[in-house]
Amino acid sequence: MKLLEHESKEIFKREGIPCPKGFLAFSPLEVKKYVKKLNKPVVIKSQLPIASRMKAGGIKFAETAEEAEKVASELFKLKINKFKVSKVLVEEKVDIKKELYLSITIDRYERKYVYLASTQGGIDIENLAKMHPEKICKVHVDPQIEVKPFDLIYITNKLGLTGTEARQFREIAGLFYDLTVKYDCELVESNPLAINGKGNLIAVDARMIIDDNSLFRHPKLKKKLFEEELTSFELKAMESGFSFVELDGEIGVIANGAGLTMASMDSISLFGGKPANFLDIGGGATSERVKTAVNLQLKHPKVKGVLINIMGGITRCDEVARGLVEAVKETGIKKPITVRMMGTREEEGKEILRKNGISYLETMDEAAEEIVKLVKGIKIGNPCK
Amino acid sequence: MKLLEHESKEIFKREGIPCPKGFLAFSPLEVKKYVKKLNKPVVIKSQLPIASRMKAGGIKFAETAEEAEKVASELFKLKINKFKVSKVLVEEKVDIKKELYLSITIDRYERKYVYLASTQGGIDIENLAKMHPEKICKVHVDPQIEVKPFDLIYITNKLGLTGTEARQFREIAGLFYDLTVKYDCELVESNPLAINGKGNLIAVDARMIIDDNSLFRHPKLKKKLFEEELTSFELKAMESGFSFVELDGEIGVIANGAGLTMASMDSISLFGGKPANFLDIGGGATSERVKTAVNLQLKHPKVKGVLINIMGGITRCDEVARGLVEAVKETGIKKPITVRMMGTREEEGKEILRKNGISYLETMDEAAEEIVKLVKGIKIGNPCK
Amino acid sequence: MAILVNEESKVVVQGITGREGSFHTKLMLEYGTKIVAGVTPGKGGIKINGIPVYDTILEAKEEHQEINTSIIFVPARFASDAVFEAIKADLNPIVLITERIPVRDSMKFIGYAREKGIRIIGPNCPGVITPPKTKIGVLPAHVFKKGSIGMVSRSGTLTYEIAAAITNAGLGQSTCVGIGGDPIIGMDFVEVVKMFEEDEETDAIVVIGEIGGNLEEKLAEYIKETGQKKPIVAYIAGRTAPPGKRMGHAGAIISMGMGTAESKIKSLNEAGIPVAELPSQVAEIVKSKLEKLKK
Amino acid sequence: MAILVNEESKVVVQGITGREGSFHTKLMLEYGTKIVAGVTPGKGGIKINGIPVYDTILEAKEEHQEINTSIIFVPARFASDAVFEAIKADLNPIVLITERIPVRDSMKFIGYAREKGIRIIGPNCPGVITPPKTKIGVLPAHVFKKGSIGMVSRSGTLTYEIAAAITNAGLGQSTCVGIGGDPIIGMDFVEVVKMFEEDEETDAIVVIGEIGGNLEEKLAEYIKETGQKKPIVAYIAGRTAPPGKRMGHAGAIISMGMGTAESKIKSLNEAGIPVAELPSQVAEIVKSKLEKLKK
Repeated sequence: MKLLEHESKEIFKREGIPCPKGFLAFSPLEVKKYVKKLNKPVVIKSQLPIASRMKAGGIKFAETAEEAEKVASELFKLKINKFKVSKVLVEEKVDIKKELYLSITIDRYERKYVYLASTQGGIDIENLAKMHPEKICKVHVDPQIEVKPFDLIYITNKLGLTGTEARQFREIAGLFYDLTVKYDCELVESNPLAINGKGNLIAVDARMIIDDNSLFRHPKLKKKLFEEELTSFELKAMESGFSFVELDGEIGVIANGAGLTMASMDSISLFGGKPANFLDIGGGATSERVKTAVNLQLKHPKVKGVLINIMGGITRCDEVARGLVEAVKETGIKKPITVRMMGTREEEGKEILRKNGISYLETMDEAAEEIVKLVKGIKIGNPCK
Repeated sequence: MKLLEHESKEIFKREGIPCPKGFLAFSPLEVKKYVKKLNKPVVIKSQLPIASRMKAGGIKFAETAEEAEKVASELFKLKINKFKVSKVLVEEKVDIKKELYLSITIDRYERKYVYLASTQGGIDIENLAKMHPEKICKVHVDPQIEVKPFDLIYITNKLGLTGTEARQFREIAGLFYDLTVKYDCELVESNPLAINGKGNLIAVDARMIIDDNSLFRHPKLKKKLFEEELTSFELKAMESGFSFVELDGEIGVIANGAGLTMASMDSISLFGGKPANFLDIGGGATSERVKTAVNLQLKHPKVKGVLINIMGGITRCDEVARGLVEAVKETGIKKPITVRMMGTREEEGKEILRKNGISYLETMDEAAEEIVKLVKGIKIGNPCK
Repeated sequence: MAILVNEESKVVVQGITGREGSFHTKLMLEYGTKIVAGVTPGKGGIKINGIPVYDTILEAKEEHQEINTSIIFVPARFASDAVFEAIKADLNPIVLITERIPVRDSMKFIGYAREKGIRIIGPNCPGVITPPKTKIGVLPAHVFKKGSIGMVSRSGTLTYEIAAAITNAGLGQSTCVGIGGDPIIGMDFVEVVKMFEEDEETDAIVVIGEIGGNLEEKLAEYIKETGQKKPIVAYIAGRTAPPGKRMGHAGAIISMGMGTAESKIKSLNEAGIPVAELPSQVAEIVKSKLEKLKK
Repeated sequence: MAILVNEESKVVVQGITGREGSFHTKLMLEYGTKIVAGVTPGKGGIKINGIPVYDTILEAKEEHQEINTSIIFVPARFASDAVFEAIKADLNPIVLITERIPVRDSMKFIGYAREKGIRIIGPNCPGVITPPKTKIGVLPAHVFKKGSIGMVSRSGTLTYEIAAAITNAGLGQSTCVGIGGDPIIGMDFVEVVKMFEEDEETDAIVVIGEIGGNLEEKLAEYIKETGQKKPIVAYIAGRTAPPGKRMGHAGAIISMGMGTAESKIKSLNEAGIPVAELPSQVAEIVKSKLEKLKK
C-alpha cells in the first residue's frame, strides 16, 4: 500500500525526521490563504500515488499567495497516469544546498533489507544508478542483526559526509529503519533528502510503501483504494479480494494463480487475441466467489468473451463449475465462454458443466485458441490483427 | 545482583504478575499496626538475600496483630547465614490450594534461557528435582527466537494444567520472560507460584537475580551491597572492585585471575596451610590497585602472611612490584610475604623487587610451600595440621 | 533418490484441523504420504482422517520420534510462530503453503532457518511431490507420474499445467518443487537446480518462472558460470502482463533492469537455456533435448 | 596445522586505539602475528604501531581483502556491536578478549555466530596462540614454545602457569586456546578437544577447568562415549574454594549436582582422564603419558 507524500511526512515528523513546514489543501483558495499567512515562497505538490511527479509537472513553485493560487488551480486540473489531482501539499520552500538520496527497501534475492544512499539525489537518481552504480552506496540489513552503528558509519563514510551532516544523516537513516520495522514497510524513501543553507538535513520528499500482507498489524493505517481512480469493476474486484487489472483488449480472463493467469494472457496474445482484463481468483475460491468473478466478466462492456482456465489444486473444479453455472443462469447474458479445468475434483466439475450444457476443452491452448476465434467471429466490422 | 523478595515483588506487580497484598516493615511495631489495619491472618517474611528462608525459620505466620508483633520481634532477632534480619514483608496469608514452581534461568551449556516448571512446588523442589527429574518440565528459549505460544502451551500441557489455570500460568510465564529480557535477569523465580482457593494464580514468593554486567543498562537498579553483613575489609575490597572472600585460615592470597587464585588456594591447602581469604586483583591492575590490595592484606588481623602469585598477561609484573613495594613501605607492617611473578614485564618487575630488598621465588609451588612454612614458624603454640 | 522429499519423509501437518489442512491431509494420505501427526493448538487429542492431533510439535514428536518434515497450513498471522515451532523441532524441510505472510516475518524465519541449514519451501507455494512416493503439498496428484524430469516453479497452477503436459508426453517427474510466489522465499532456482544436478534420478530440468524479482537471471548467471550439467528448459509467464507497481526509485535501483520477461528470457537464452513460448511447448522441447542426449 | 589460528590468520584488531588494544597489538606484532588493520569508530585514518586504523571493518576489508580473523578489545557495552560487525564481515574465528559483557548479549551473538558456523573464542578470554606462528590474544608469549601439546582452558593466568611448566619440561604447545571464563562462551571443551583430536600436530591434550558450570562433565561424557583418541590430562582449580553464589532453586535444578570440583574430578577420572592436584604436576603426567605412548 502506497502512502501519499503528505501521509508519509506525517509519519516522518511523528518519528522525528525533519520535514518542511507544510499544509494539505483541497482547493486553490485554501492554498492562497495558507501562503498568505505563511508569507514565504512555497512549493505546491500534487498528492498522487506515483513517483516522478516533478518530471510530469505535478510540482510547482510560487513566491506570493496570488501566484500560489494560480499555479494551484492549474495543478487541480491536472491528470497524471490516470490519477486526478484532488489535493496538494503546500510547503515552505527549502533553501537546498545539496540533494541527497536515502531509502530502505527489500532486496528479494538477498532476503534482506537494503539501504540505498547517494550524495547525488534528485530527479535523476535512476539514471545515476544505471550510469554510475558506484555512486550509490548499498548496505544490507539482516533482520536477525538489525541496523548497527557500524552500518551507518560505513554509509556516511562512503558518501563522504562529515561532522553534523554525517551525524544527522545517520540519525535519519536509523529512524528510516525504525519506521521500516514499525510500519512493515517495503519502501521508505526520501529524494531528495536535502542539506539546507544552515547545513541541516531535511526530507524534502517522502515516500512509504506498506506491505499489504501486514495490514492486520496496523489497524490505524486504513487500506487506501485511491478510489476516484478505479473503475466500478476494479472496485468490485478489489472488494472481493481478486487480483484484477483492466487492459485494452476484448477477452476477459479468469484463472487461478498469478502464473497461470499470466500464461493464459500470453496464450491469448499468441493466438492473436487481446485480453480485456485479467482476474486471478486466487487459491481455494468457493463457488460464490467464482460466481462473482464470472458475473463481473459477463457484465463488463468491453468483454466480448471469457476464457476460464482452472488448474485445480487448492481450488476445486466442482466449486468453479457450480459458480460458473449459477452466474450464467443468473445474469442470462450470452457471451462466448471457453472453459478448461483440470486437477482437484476435475471429474465432478466436468460433470456439473455437462449437466448444464456448458462445453469445455481439454487444454489451455485449445481454450485460448477457441475463445479468440469465437470473439473474432462475433465481432462487428474488421477485427484486424 | 540478588534482589530481595519485596524488591522482586515490586517489579512483579509493576509488570502485571499477581502477588499477595503486603507491607514492608522495619520494626515489630510497624508490623502490628499494619496487621491491625488489615485485620486478616498474615505471613511475616524476613527479607534476606538467601533461598530456603522457610527451612531456616525466617518465615512466620500470625492470626492477630498482637501475635504478629510477637513473632516479628523474634524474626528481628534472627541471623541466618550471617545475615541479620532488618526488615520483614508482612503479607495477607494466601489460601493455597496448590503450590506450583516456575522459574527462568540460564542454561550455560545450551547457551539459552530455560524455563523450569513443576506442579509440585514448595520447599522440597530441589529434592523433587533429584528424585523425580521427570516432574520438572524444562523448555529452552533461544534468544534469537524468544518465547512463542507453543513453548508455553507445551509447559502447561506437561504440567497437566487446563482452563483458567493454564491460561493464567502461560500469561505469568510470558511475563517472566519479558522480565528476564527487560531487567537482564539471570534468574526469575516464584516458589511457590500458588493456586488459591478461587482458582487464581498468585506469586507467593518471588526472586530475581540481575546480571551484574548489565547494570549499566539499568541505572535505576542501584547496586546492592547488603552492607550490614560485610566486614570492613570486604567492603573495602568491593569498593576497589576486587573479588575478595573471607575464609577461616591465616594466609592472605593475592593473585590475578579466578583460576590462578583458586589454584593458589588449592596449593596452600595441599602444603598444609589454610587461606585467610582470597583476593583476585583481576586483569591489568595498576600499581595503585596492587598497593590497595597488599595494604588490605597486611592490615588484616587474621592474616599472618601473604602469598602473591602473579602471571602476567594483561597484568604487568612491574606494576605489581611497584604497588607491593609502596604498600610495604607505607604500612611499615612486617608480615611474611612470598612473591612469585612471571609473564609480561617479568624482568622489570623482578628488578624492582630486587632493588627494594623483596625476595621472590620462581614457582607457585615454592611460593605456596614457603609461605605455609613461614606462617607456621611464627605461629605461637601448636599450628597443628 | 529424487530430491527434498521421499518415502523417508515422515510428516506433521501444522494447522491440520483447518479447512485446507484437513482436506489436503486426506488427499496426501490417499497419495501415500507418510503423515504421522497433526498439530493445532487447542485441538490436541482429536483425530483427523485417522491422524492424531497434538497441541504442539514437541508433544507430537514425543509420541512419533520419526517426524522429520512439516507442512504448514496455518493462517498468515500465526504462520511465523508455526514455522519457528517447526525449526525449533529440527524439522527439515518445512513446506509452507500459507499465503499473505508479511514479508518481514518471512525474512526473519527464512534467515534463521537458512543459518541453521533448514530448508523452507515457500511461503505461498504448492509444495513438493516425488511421484509416486510422496506428496507434501496441495499439488493435484493425477497430473504427476514417476519420471526423470526435475521441475521447479515459482507458480502453483501453471506448474500443474506443465506437469500434466510432461506426463501426457510420456515423460514424468523425479520431483516437482513449487518454491512459491512471494518476494521472499526459502529456496531459489539455483539451489533447487543444484540439487537436481546432483540427483541420479533426474535427467532434465524444467524451470517455470514469472516476471518480477531476479531469480531467473541469477539462475542464468549460475548456469553461465558452471555450464548445463543436465538439459534445462524454461517457461516465463507474463510476457504480455502490464508492468507491476514499482517500489519508487529504490525498486528501479535494486532491480537494475531485471525483472521483466524480456530480461529473463534474454539471460536464460544467453545461458543456453531455451524458453518456451507456450506452456504446452515445454514438454516437446524437453523431449527433444532428452532424445539428443541419448544420441 | 595446529588449530583455529596459524600463519594464514590475517587479523583485524577491533578497539585497536584503546589502552589494551594498542598495547597488545604491539606485543602481537612482535610475536609475528599478521595484523593487517585496526578498527575504532571515529579514529579511521590514523596508524597505531604502523597498522592502519579504519572506522569500520567493511572499509578495512575493502583495503585488505585478506582479513579473515578478528580480535576484539572493545569495552563491554560496545562489544556486542563489535562482534556483530565481525560476524557480518564473515571473519572466523573471532577472539573476544572483553570481559564483563552482559550474558544476554553473549547468548545473542554467540547463538547467531554458531548458526552461521563462525567460531567465537571468549568472551573474557586470553585468546589463542599457535607457537611460533601466531598469537591472537594477550597470552605472554615467552611461556609458550612450539610443541605437540594441545592446551585448552577456561582460565587465563592459570593457563600461562601450566604452559610455562610444560615448556620448562621440554615439551611445547601445538595450540593453546583460552576459551574464556564467562558462563556463556563461544567454544566449549568438547569442541576444542575434537579439533585437537583431528590435528596432526597434537599428540596430547591438556584441559584446564575450574569449578562452576558443567563443561568438564560434558567433556568427560564425550570421552566416555568415544574413548580417548589422544592422551588427555586435566587440572581443576577450586578444590578448596567456598561454594559460589547459587541461582536459587533453579540453579540447583539445572546443575543437578554438577559444577563442584569433586563432580568434575570424578567424571574426568571415570572417563580415564587423570586430574593433577597441583598445576605443576600437569607437565609430568603429560610427559609420562607421551612416553607410554611411544612404547
